Amino acid sequence: MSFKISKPQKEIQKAARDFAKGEFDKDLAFDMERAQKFPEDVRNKAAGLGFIGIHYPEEYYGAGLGILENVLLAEEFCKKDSSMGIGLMLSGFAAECILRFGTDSLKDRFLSGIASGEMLSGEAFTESVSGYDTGDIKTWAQKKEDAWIINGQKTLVTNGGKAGVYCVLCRTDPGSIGADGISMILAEGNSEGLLSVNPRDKLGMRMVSTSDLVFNNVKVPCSNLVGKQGKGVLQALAFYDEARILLSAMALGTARGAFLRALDYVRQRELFGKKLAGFQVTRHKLADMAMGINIAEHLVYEVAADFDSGRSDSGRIAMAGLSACQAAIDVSSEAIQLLGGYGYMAEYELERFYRDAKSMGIFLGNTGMMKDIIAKNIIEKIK
Amino acid sequence: MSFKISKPQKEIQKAARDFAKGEFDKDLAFDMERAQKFPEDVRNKAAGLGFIGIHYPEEYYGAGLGILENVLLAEEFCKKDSSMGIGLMLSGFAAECILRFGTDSLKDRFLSGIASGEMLSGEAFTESVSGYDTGDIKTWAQKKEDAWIINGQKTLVTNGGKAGVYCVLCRTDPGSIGADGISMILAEGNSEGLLSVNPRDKLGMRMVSTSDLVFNNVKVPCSNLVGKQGKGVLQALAFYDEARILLSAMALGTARGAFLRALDYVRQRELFGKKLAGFQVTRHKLADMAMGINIAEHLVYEVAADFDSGRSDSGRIAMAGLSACQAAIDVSSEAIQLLGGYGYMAEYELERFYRDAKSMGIFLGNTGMMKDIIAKNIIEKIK
Amino acid sequence: MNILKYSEKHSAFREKFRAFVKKEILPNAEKWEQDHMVPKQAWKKMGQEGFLCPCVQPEYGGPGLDFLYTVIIIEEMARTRQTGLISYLHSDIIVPYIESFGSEWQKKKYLPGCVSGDIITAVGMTEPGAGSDLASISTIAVEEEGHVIINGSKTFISNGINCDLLIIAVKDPLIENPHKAISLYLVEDKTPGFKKGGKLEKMGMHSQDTAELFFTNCRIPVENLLGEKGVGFVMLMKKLQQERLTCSIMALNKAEYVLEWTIEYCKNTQVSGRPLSSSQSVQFAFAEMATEARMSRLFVENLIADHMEKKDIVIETSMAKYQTSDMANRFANRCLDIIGSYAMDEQCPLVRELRDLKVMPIFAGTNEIMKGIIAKSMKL
Amino acid sequence: MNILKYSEKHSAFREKFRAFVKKEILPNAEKWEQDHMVPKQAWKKMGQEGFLCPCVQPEYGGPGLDFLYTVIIIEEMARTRQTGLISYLHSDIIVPYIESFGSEWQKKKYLPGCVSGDIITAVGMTEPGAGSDLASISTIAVEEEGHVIINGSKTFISNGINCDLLIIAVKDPLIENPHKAISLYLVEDKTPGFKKGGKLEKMGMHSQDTAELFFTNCRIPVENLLGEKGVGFVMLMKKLQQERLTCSIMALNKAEYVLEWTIEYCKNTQVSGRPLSSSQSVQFAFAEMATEARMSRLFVENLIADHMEKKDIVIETSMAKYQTSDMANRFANRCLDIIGSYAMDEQCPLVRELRDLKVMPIFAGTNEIMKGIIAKSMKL
Repeated sequence: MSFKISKPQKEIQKAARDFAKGEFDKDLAFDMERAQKFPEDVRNKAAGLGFIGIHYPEEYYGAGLGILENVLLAEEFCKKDSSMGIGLMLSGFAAECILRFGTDSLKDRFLSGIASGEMLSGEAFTESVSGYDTGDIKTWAQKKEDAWIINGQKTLVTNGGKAGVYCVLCRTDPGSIGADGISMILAEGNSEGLLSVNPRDKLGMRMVSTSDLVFNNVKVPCSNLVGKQGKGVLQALAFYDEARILLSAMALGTARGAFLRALDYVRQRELFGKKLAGFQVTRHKLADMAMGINIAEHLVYEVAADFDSGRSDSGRIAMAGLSACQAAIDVSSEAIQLLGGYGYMAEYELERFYRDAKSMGIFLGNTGMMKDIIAKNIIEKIK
Repeated sequence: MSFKISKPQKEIQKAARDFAKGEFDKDLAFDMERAQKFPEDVRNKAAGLGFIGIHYPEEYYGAGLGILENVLLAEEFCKKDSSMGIGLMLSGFAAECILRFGTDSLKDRFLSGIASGEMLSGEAFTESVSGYDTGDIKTWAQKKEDAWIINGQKTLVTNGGKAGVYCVLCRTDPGSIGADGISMILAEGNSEGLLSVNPRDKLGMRMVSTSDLVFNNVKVPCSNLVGKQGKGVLQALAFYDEARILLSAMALGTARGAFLRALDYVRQRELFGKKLAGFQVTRHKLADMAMGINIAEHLVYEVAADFDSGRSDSGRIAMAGLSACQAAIDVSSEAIQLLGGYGYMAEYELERFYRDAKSMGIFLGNTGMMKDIIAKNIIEKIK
Repeated sequence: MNILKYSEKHSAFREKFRAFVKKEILPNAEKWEQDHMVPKQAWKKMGQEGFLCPCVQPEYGGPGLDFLYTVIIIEEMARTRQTGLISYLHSDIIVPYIESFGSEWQKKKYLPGCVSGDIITAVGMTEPGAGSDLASISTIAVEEEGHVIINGSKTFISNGINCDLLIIAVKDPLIENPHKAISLYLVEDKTPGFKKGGKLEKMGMHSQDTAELFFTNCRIPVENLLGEKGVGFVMLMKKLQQERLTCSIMALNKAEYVLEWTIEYCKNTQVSGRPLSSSQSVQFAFAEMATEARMSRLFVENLIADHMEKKDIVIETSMAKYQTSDMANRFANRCLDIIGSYAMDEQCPLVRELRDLKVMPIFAGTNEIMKGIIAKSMKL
Repeated sequence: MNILKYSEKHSAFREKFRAFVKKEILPNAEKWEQDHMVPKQAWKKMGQEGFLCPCVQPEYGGPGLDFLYTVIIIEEMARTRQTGLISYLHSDIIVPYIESFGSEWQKKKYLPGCVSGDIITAVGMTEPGAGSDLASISTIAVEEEGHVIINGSKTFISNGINCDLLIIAVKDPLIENPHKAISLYLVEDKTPGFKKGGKLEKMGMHSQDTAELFFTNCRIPVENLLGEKGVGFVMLMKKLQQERLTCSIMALNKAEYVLEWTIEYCKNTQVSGRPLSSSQSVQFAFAEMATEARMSRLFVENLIADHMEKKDIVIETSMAKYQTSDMANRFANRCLDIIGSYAMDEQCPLVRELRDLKVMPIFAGTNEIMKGIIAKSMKL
């Protein structure tokens, strides 16, 4: 078996590699990452070449391909530069909610803009510091004639303050508690009464903005409802699964990028008159790193291909996410150690890969949450 | 992608499962394992059903199938009973040397006998306590007319004292040192001058015998040379790769068997008025166990399928071996802990799975050796 | 800095015990392992030479020594390749119940025998349905005309076959609150209605006679009540500190033994003309294990000192019990991996250690129970 | 058992230093982090209040206190959310070279300024081509007419910008044996030919001014030779014990701080109406980390006591350096994972700790060097 990507997939991979090589400038990345900005011309070029929304249908400027192709892009981009790759791949964060559950009209209005690089999207889901508590939602949307009036406050919104459209979880059934009675409604970034506050200074993933959003009588058309009324949490959970696949691929690419940099270094650097790569302990570290990457690769590609075949298993996705994020953290951490003092210096990029890796591990949902998901699946499924 | 086995493969898997269910009696396994014996009638039945040498050509009583099919058998058998599975799957240990490098006449003489359950085979390679030092060989074979005269001593021979044929590494070039000048020659178990000594009392894998062999002017026909003269070590290394795939599958099955037993227990057992499976820490342990198994499955199936496609990569095989053996050790160890006092009792089988798992980890070649192999492959291959 | 202040007398005692081990234990260890039993005679010899119950006071026939003598015996016992002559269970875990909570009559009757080795003790807590959760035991005791009638069964009882005297935890079926329903009683061997089951087949600790015990209308005199009625839980709680500490001392010394043996083996075993210990990864493994063992020893010794000063270190001993037993198992696994093929062979001393050590994170309160206790103390 | 015997004077000193931290350091920490620099004034305040070089003898302007005062300062400094005012590097790693090996003239000239904060010190060992392998440095010093001419460069120098006085390791190009070719010299700031490079951009320790230093025909008087010529290696070796110990104290306290902060956060942060700390897996994580931190503290405190008794514990401090710095990094990673999304935010104190701690397994000899040293001592 051995996962063999097809020829067209290989071409996509190569195109991504070439693009990253040509456009991801190390100094630019360094400056932008510190400034917590993404170079918009890189995004525009990427969009022009079709690298954003490759999994959207062609009528919305996508390429009609699968998550697996998107995974290959994410991996290549993050391998070259974790921060740039993350920034680019999260351009259309949460737009999959529209893709999977939205009406054609919503798809046409928003997916096209995202794929063409004109707008970003983000999720306005959580109201809790934990980042993942979708049940405990107080933001609510009241139906008045042809519009929803949204009031409330969201926290930790990806692309917060930058996105053209947010996918908002709102309580639409006033009497409901918990996950029931919550719906997903789109709000455009420039809506009146919508304010981005408290932009975060982050550990990693710094080319993507994160902020809170305040909704003060934000009025959006009724047609902005995504999917079914009252099913917002279920849709959000399905989206998390899909998002975790992409995140795993970004982490996998980050791990690979860190590994190659470390490998390059230990082959050249000498210690006590011997190449670092000649020490058994160094070699065993390389073996561990390579094995972590190999494992993550298998798990990530599998869940991506499964998703494309209409099979999606939250437990396996959580395993892929855990293994890829752990590989990214471990490999970049060990790479820093192998480079010694240089590893700690920003110039050698690895400290940035490590910060990005650790941030992705948190963004994915922490280890405890992932293990809860895995265990739930096991105990429910295995007879 | 997701590794999907074919329908015929599924049938083989099911046949193996049914066979194990019907023949692997728990009490029998307990008694035989203590006595360090394998129930020969089980072997005969297995052979009769074609479960031994499934990867041999049909003309030698095989099924003409691949390693992957053999891997499926190993997994199913060891899942039901690690000790029985190991005993059965190692019936033809090292016969792959004949299969891959031997003449048709040798294949006919020996593979048929192994596949029909009439004889066992074993490797007489190492002379060192480390178990894997194939270069440091002193046993030598001198050509006299139409025969090889073998003198020397081998240690840690699998199926030692029981096998009908041994694959012996001998120095055939008297002036050579190290790995050069060593050839692979078959010696039948009942050869004059061949003595099995020092049978081992082992930690695990106890249904397979292990002993030393003494060669005192053992005379075998010249045609017993396997493969090329002087290429014995290379052939042995290729065999180790193939053997490690099978061993990984046995470990994977052992991990699965331990996992299912633990899952079963924690679903039923109560502690402080609550099912053990309801405690978060238990659930996270199950998640870790399942993830280890999932990882091993991916890596093991891949190297098996790769082998069948004519691609064999020692580094990836070492990774599969490490991950599978580690999964077997960790899962069976944690399973014992979950069962508490019962886990330590022989009756609950898990202590046996754990001993078998740990023994397989050592038999595979220790972690340091596996990492050396992985690192060598990385440093030589990745540009 | 040396935490424990061993005197010359202590050192002399250690030398004497080492000589005893060499003469009386090591030559018999293999046989005991094969027999799945230690003969009672071996216990008696331990007692005759003064190696049982070092802390029992002279008025009850004991030598009245300090806890360091106990430490010395456990440390040396950890290196005897057998676990059946499990003297620390008898001397430092079970007998202290009698000395602390027993009536004068009970102490006079039983302690001298415990010291001399004529009485081997066991403790019956665990039941088929109740391991870590003592509150759920179902062996019951009912008073009837000056006697107590016990019905039920116990399992995983160390010294289960050899025991001459058993401390048993039972429940009063009339009391609802399980924490107030448990009492401890002393049951002598051969009491009618007290039946010993067969030896249980275990992964390791083969020389240890672990058994099930059955009670069918077993009548014992009311005088055999240990301490007060209904305070079984409290008595058990009071003794947990020493139980966990002695287990920690054993596990620590086992871990050290495993590491030391492996280092020696790797120094002296050549492969391709180089000792196994010349490999850098093996050296780092030893450096890491040596560091952990060093820290663990310091921790345990500090607890010994605190325990001797009668400080409340029940949380710290819970930490030590989990850490040492976990470490010992990790060391055994890692060392077996390091040494290569010899690690499959029962001749290799580490193999027996691997089998024996596997139960240490389970017994005397599982390590999960320990972590729960530590967490509870943090008021999370 | 308390290993370290703090007197009331020590406690009063700690209180005084805590007040200083609260008034002079904490309010400025954010600014220093942003500036990638601590103003010299802050060092002077430390000196004026008697918090620099507590162990320097009174005849050289110091307070002549015992090593526990150093411990107190490091412990409190570990909780200041800044690493730029890296006083233990100055007070306990660099200045001791001058006090131990300096000539009377050097000591009189420099030590009072080191104590008062008028002289900030740095040490120049590492070079672009030589990190852990000091023997391969290529900065050379040649004597010429009563002067010494230094050429070469150093990198990763802490206090590289702020330093008023540098101890530099140089090689005599005429001596072949690298172990006999290395000497130490004192170089004052503003010496012609001594140029400071720009601040290096690092992952963390942002308030720390790490820099490259360049020497182009830098002339210093021969009197600036520290100790004897060619014995640089020996002098360095003699000071490694205290260097590793102080690093261990810092790493241990950082680890404890990370754990304590996380426990408090999880107790006080509710998700779905339950505190984060009510999750069993979180509780077990805390129990495990608390156990390791407890053991590590005991180990380090024991080493402090031994160090104060001038025992040779260079191997043990190597163990502690690797264990504490490794532990601190593991804790930071695990705790960030536990707390959830807030862990991505630079406002979360753990984030800075994660970034700052990452260098601890690298500096002062990588942890791999430490393990090599430990292994060597085991004669494998």
